[in-house]
Amino acid sequence: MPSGALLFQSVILGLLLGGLYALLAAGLTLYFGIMRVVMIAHSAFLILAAYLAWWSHSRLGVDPLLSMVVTVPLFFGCGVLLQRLLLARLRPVTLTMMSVLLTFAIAVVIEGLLGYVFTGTQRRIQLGYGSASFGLFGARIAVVKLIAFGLAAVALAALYLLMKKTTFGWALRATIQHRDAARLVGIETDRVAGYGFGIGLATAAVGGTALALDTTIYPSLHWHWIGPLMAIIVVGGLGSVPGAAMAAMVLGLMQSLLQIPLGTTWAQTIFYLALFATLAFRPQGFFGGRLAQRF
Amino acid sequence: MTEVRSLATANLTKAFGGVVALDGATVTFRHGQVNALIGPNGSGKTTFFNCVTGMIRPDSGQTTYRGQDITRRAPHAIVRAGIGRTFQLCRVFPRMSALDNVLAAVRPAGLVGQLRGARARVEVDRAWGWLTRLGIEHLADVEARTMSWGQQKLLELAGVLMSDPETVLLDEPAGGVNPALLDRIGTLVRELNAEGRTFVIVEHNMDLVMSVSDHIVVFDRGRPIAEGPPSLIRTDERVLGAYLGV
Amino acid sequence: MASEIELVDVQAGYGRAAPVLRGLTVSVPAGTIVCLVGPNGAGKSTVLKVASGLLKPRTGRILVGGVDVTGQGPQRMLASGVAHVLQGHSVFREMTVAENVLLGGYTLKDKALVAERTAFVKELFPVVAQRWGSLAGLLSGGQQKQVEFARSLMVNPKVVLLDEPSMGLDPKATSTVFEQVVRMRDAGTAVLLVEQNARRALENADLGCVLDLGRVHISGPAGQLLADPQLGELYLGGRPAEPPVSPKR
Amino acid sequence: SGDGGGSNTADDPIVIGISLPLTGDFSEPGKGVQRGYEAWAKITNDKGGLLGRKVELKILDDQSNADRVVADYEQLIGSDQVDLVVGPFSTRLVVPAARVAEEYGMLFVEPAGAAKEVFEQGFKNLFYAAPAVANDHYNHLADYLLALPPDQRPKTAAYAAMDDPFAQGTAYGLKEKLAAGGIRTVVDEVYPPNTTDFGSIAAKIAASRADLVVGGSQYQDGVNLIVALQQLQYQPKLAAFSTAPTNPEFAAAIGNKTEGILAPTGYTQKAPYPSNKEFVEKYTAQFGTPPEEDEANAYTTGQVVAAAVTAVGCAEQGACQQKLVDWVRSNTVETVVGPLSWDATGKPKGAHMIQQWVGGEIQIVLPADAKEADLIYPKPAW
Amino acid sequence: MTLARRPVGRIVPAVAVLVLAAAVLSFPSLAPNPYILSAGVVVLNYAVLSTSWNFVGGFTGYISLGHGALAGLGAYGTALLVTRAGLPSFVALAVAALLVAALAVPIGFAALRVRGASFVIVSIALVLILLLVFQSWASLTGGSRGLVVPRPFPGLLRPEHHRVFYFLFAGLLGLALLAWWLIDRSRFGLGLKAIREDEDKAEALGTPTFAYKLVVFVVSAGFTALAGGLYALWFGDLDPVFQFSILTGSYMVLMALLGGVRHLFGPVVGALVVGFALEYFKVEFGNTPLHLVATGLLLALVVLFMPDGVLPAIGGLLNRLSRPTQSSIREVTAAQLRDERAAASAAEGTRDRGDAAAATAGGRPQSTRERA
Ligand SMILES: Nc1ncnc2c1ncn2[C@@H]1O[C@H](COP(=O)(O)OP(=O)(O)OP(=O)(O)O)[C@@H](O)[C@H]1O
Ligand SMILES: Nc1ncnc2c1ncn2[C@@H]1O[C@H](COP(=O)(O)OP(=O)(O)OP(=O)(O)O)[C@@H](O)[C@H]1O
Ligand SMILES: CC(C)C[C@H](N)C(=O)O
Ligand SMILES: [Mg+2]
Ligand SMILES: [Mg+2]
Repeated sequence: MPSGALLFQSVILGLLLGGLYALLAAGLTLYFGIMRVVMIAHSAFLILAAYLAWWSHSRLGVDPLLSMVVTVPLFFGCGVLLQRLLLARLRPVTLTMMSVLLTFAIAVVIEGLLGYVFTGTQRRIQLGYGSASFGLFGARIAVVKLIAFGLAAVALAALYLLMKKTTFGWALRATIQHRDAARLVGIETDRVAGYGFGIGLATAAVGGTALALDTTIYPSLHWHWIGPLMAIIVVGGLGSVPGAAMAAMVLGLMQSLLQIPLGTTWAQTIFYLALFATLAFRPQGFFGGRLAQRF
Repeated sequence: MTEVRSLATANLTKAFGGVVALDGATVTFRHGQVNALIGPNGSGKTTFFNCVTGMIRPDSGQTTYRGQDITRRAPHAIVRAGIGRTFQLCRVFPRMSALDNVLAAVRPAGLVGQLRGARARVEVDRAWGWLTRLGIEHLADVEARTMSWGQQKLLELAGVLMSDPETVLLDEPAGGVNPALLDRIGTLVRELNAEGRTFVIVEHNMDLVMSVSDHIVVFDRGRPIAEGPPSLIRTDERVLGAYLGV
Repeated sequence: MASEIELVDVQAGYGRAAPVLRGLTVSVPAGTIVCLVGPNGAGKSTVLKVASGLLKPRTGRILVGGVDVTGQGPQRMLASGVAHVLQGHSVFREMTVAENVLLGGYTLKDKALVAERTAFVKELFPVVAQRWGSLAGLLSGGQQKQVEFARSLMVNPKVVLLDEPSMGLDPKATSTVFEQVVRMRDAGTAVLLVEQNARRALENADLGCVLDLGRVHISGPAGQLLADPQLGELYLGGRPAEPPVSPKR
Repeated sequence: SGDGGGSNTADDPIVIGISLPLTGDFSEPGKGVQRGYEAWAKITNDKGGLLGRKVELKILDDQSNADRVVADYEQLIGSDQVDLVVGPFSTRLVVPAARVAEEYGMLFVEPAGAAKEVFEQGFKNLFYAAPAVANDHYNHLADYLLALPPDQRPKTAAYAAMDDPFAQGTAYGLKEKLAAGGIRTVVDEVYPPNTTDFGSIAAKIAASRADLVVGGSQYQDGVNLIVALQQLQYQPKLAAFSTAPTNPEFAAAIGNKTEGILAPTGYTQKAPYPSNKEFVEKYTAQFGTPPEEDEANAYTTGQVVAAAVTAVGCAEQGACQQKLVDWVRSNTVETVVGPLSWDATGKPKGAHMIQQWVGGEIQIVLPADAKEADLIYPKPAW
Repeated sequence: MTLARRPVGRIVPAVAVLVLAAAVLSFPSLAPNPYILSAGVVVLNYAVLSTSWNFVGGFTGYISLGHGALAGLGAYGTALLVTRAGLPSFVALAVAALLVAALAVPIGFAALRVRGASFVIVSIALVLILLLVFQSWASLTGGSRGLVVPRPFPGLLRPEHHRVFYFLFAGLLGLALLAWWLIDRSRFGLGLKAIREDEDKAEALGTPTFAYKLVVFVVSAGFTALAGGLYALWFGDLDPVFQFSILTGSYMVLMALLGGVRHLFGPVVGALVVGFALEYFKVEFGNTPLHLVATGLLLALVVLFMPDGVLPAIGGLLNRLSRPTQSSIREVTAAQLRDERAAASAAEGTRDRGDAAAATAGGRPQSTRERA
């Protein structure tokens, strides 16, 4: 029987981990629920951002958090270009299908280039405060994990407000749902779709930086993230940012707690069990689910 | 005239959240007749079709077809029982040719039937016949997605007729169809009816409804408010108030 | 009378296929309703798409208020005062009725005007007010059409292109739509109307134009076209249904 | 060799085919192995080659992929007609690669198939060119701990091992011996190779307050686990991790909090064996840094093959290979890791040394006859 | 118009089949060394896998990135039946394929409930979850230590071994192609394609869509498992990381898509191209991860510029060269059409009506003159 202290520590670790999952899933939710694009390359961009953070820290001596000043706009730009130059060329009828393959290709290209430039070596940012922590009722909270959590929270809130409260959010959703009609009400659909994608990638930049603070990175790491993230957005309800956040927190927590009795490997299956349970009982997702149609 | 009950519902109810789309609808359509189902926008006509064909589950109530309860059957099973339908927002198979669209409506039976060639001579000829009768045979090799709205509408109709249903539910067959062609569709309905097919037509085009139907059911707020032959409906107070709006 | 919008000798088509419009000229003066009729697949919707910039013509010119705007996209066209209501269903299905209607005023900067227009369309189409907060994709077919028309009423364009606005509408709503079309005309808007409800449309229109094979077949005052028996049989319908082939059992 | 096998003249180089994980999961050690092989080829050629012929390496990348490694050796042997082959890195790749070599009847000396599974396949041509297999890496440490007076002896131990035959082999080799000696196992975790978040595993270990923590690690997982343990301020009496602490970048990677960490090693640059001095010198001259264990293992592999070729006097496909195999099986070879000989399964018969981080430097502490410093137990706080 | 194209439409595939079969069967004797032969085995394995994938992907349009898992199950199933149950190799292969097909029923039941993007996610999840299970359940599967599959023909030298398996794979490919072809031309196949186009509409036309999807999924799983199992017998070493990898499934998709999912030989062509390309990139960019970049670029190019695959792209090109652009517009005005129709019915008397009525009643019209 695990001790109370271990349980409490695991809860804390789970919540911190969940926060990171939430941020990473949020971008996916954006492309996926709102733009109908299955963005396999999201986690590859995540790793790319993490590499840039690592690189600026170890080669330029810049604090990884500062690297976001460059990576966030850079990724936004990449996203716009990606959408305008590549995804926009796909036929709307087969968008979902083909976007899987196209973004898969992008993921592989990124992985290959990362491997080429940075080699396959596992990397880890060596921060002065890397192993620093403080106590909370007997549990320890690592400073880096808390920073990552904070980044996630801020980015998520910003994303939510942007989608729900601004005309841009409306224009984006309108663009995806009926492109011609959106053009006819005066929306610059090309630009809007590009920006939408850019914002998604910008969340990857933030997420990647947060990720780099406390884990090892290597070029093929993105495969490791795809599964849990995909599961999270389905459980949360495709297209729902708050849903994804909730699902991420809950699953992160469960993973952390299940690790005590089951060990690392089996604990990961919780994501897939939750995925199948969702599909079986509530295909529209457990937390979001405003969508009218199944995809 | 025969008085055989064809399609009948009892107390069919369906609510979407707060919106009650069907409110205890009890309707009977007679076999061998052309029936019309009319009513204002949002009165539940399409929902009625959806419930009857199994596309959505009613909250309560019953559907019977020729005495059999079909309420909880899967849509394809209901088609097999003899009820075919078209959609209001017309639906065709976009990347299939018009001919294949029509051929896809053939319902094979048994394992051997399933594995038989899809382009058997008999069926191709039949499909061709339907395309011709609806005036779109020149589009036989054209992918459906490149057709105009009205052409798709006609193609959908051809598909349903190909599946050879005993009872045909048409949801706004006239929407977007050229009036000259509409006359031909009216004629077609009467011809098919003469062969013994039952029709239930949802339509806002009163000329078509009045000229083609034997029996009209008027819906308002999810339940019938009047029914009878065209002559009666044309003058019914409630219908005038709720629907025709004069 | 100067034309508000003019398509001159337009050729247009989709992809690599043969042209759909083959040298077509249409013009709509301000304060006039021009009604386009023709068989299915004649190219009526294509004319409107070319006029609103959704489809670029292969050759020919488009003039709005006398200015050549050939090749401009829909956003620019809207800015020049051309609005287009699509055929079929083009509501934003996963957005609320409110969001749909308000997006109709996407280009408006004036908050007060938006509010005023919103109130107007809510009154015109009760369903818009009743279902303000529900997802548009969940409305019935006719209700969606109404929302769509309401959306197009949020702006006050110089040219309106309407592609079968009455399709799927019940008689009441159809009347409302035709009333609005006439009101627009009376307010000086140029209306290019495509209708399969051809007789009713021609009754309300000033000019009529029969399209066949991607060309203008006949054009003239609406009343004159209505009176032509040959046109009636070929394009406008209205013959009584043929008697049933065999007697009914 | 341009003209395909068979008609070798004395001037033709001896081509040695190798597939290595230059990309993918094992790319880092894979490159170390590559450097080791290259150093061996250069040093050999500088001395006039083998049998008077130059040595030429043909290296393919297997992307750390088992399918690829098989295709590579297939290509090297079947299509490129190399004269000799030597092994790739890591047990996972060694096993399928060895099967190809076996079925083509080639001698297969390998630098990195340390797990016991390698020797359970019934291979007759395989030889592991290092002192000991994974399960025996900690033998000296186990002896030391069990020899401590009962009151000083650790009571509890926590194990965490990567799900990898080699990594688990090291940790479980020690676990078996300690458990038999009465040291209770309080945590026994296995994590998949791609694990990057060690928070929960560390939490479990920290909560158990085990006296002794043993990590069956390759490299980065060891670093991550140590940092996670440090974040939780867990202070064991003894901490041992396989391979990671011997890596030159290890100290920086964990923020220099290395005090007292133990690791087994099969190689040390200071080893007194005659060929080692030459190796360290020339290697350092060639690459700028002294060689590590992976490089040394590859070099050792080269030495074993060279000894066999020189003794038998041939190096080509065909009957020659069996003679080479027979020679290796029945002889002892002097290498940079000491004299090596093998049992019937190709298992080496030596043992590993134990190193410990003392005062910011890693030093050999066991066995007593090779030690550079004394083992510090309990270890200072990290 | 439909009729006129038929003879050509029949001769071309027939010739293609013959040429392909001849090329495939003569390859082993032409292969200069065992390595090339083994590469041939790999390509054939790819071809079987992607053809198997194409039962689901091509007909129903459900994109599964998880078919690698089914191949992995086939491989492990075969291996475990040989090592644990002591079955003869090829009996084990057949039993394993049947077991996987049976297992595909519940899997399909869960996965085929959702469409489009959700299905893609489920299929990815399938691979990942099986990877976890096969890694963790070491007592049965050997875990990450891997599993060694005993050779079915222990006495055989390696080149002979390759040759035997080459023909086994070729046979399996032939079987898969035959099955695909049968379904493609059948009514069942047309129903599946209808599902691909619009599932609800297909259901409304009376197609039991769920049963159709499930059946074809099971068939696909069976062939995939056969390919996986045969690979296990050929290759000999199983490691969960490689058996349950998203990349395997993705390559299947890439190959099928590259060749053209609507074509019988699309996946085979795709497998050839990908097989060569992978080999070429490996040689060209040998020791850098640039081969990944090249693979990615290849995939991206296909998706962007040949979304229907190589075969349709070539076909389209030939068509454009040989035929003028055709129009879907009726080339006669409404008035001409009326006159034509009137003339036709006058000439044929009452037969026109008779025809139509017969057609409606499901009877056989006497003439097909309309199609001249
Ligand atoms: N899936 C759904 N979710 C929520 N509400 C729905 C749904 N489907 C229909 N409704 C509502 O049910 C009511 C009836 O809709 P229905 O489509 O049956 O009307 P209809 O009679 O076919 O109208 P129309 O003539 O406009 O086609 C409408 O108010 C509609 O908004
Ligand atoms: N997206 C498209 N791609 C290719 N061809 C098209 C496309 N849309 C329409 N067409 C073709 O162009 C021709 C004219 O179509 P259009 O939609 O303009 O007809 P329409 O007159 O509006 O007909 P309807 O009354 O049926 O709406 C048709 O023959 C149609 O097949
Ligand atoms: C000692 C090491 C070179 C062994 C290697 N890490 C293996 O996997 O077997
Ligand atoms: Mg309706
Ligand atoms: Mg149109």
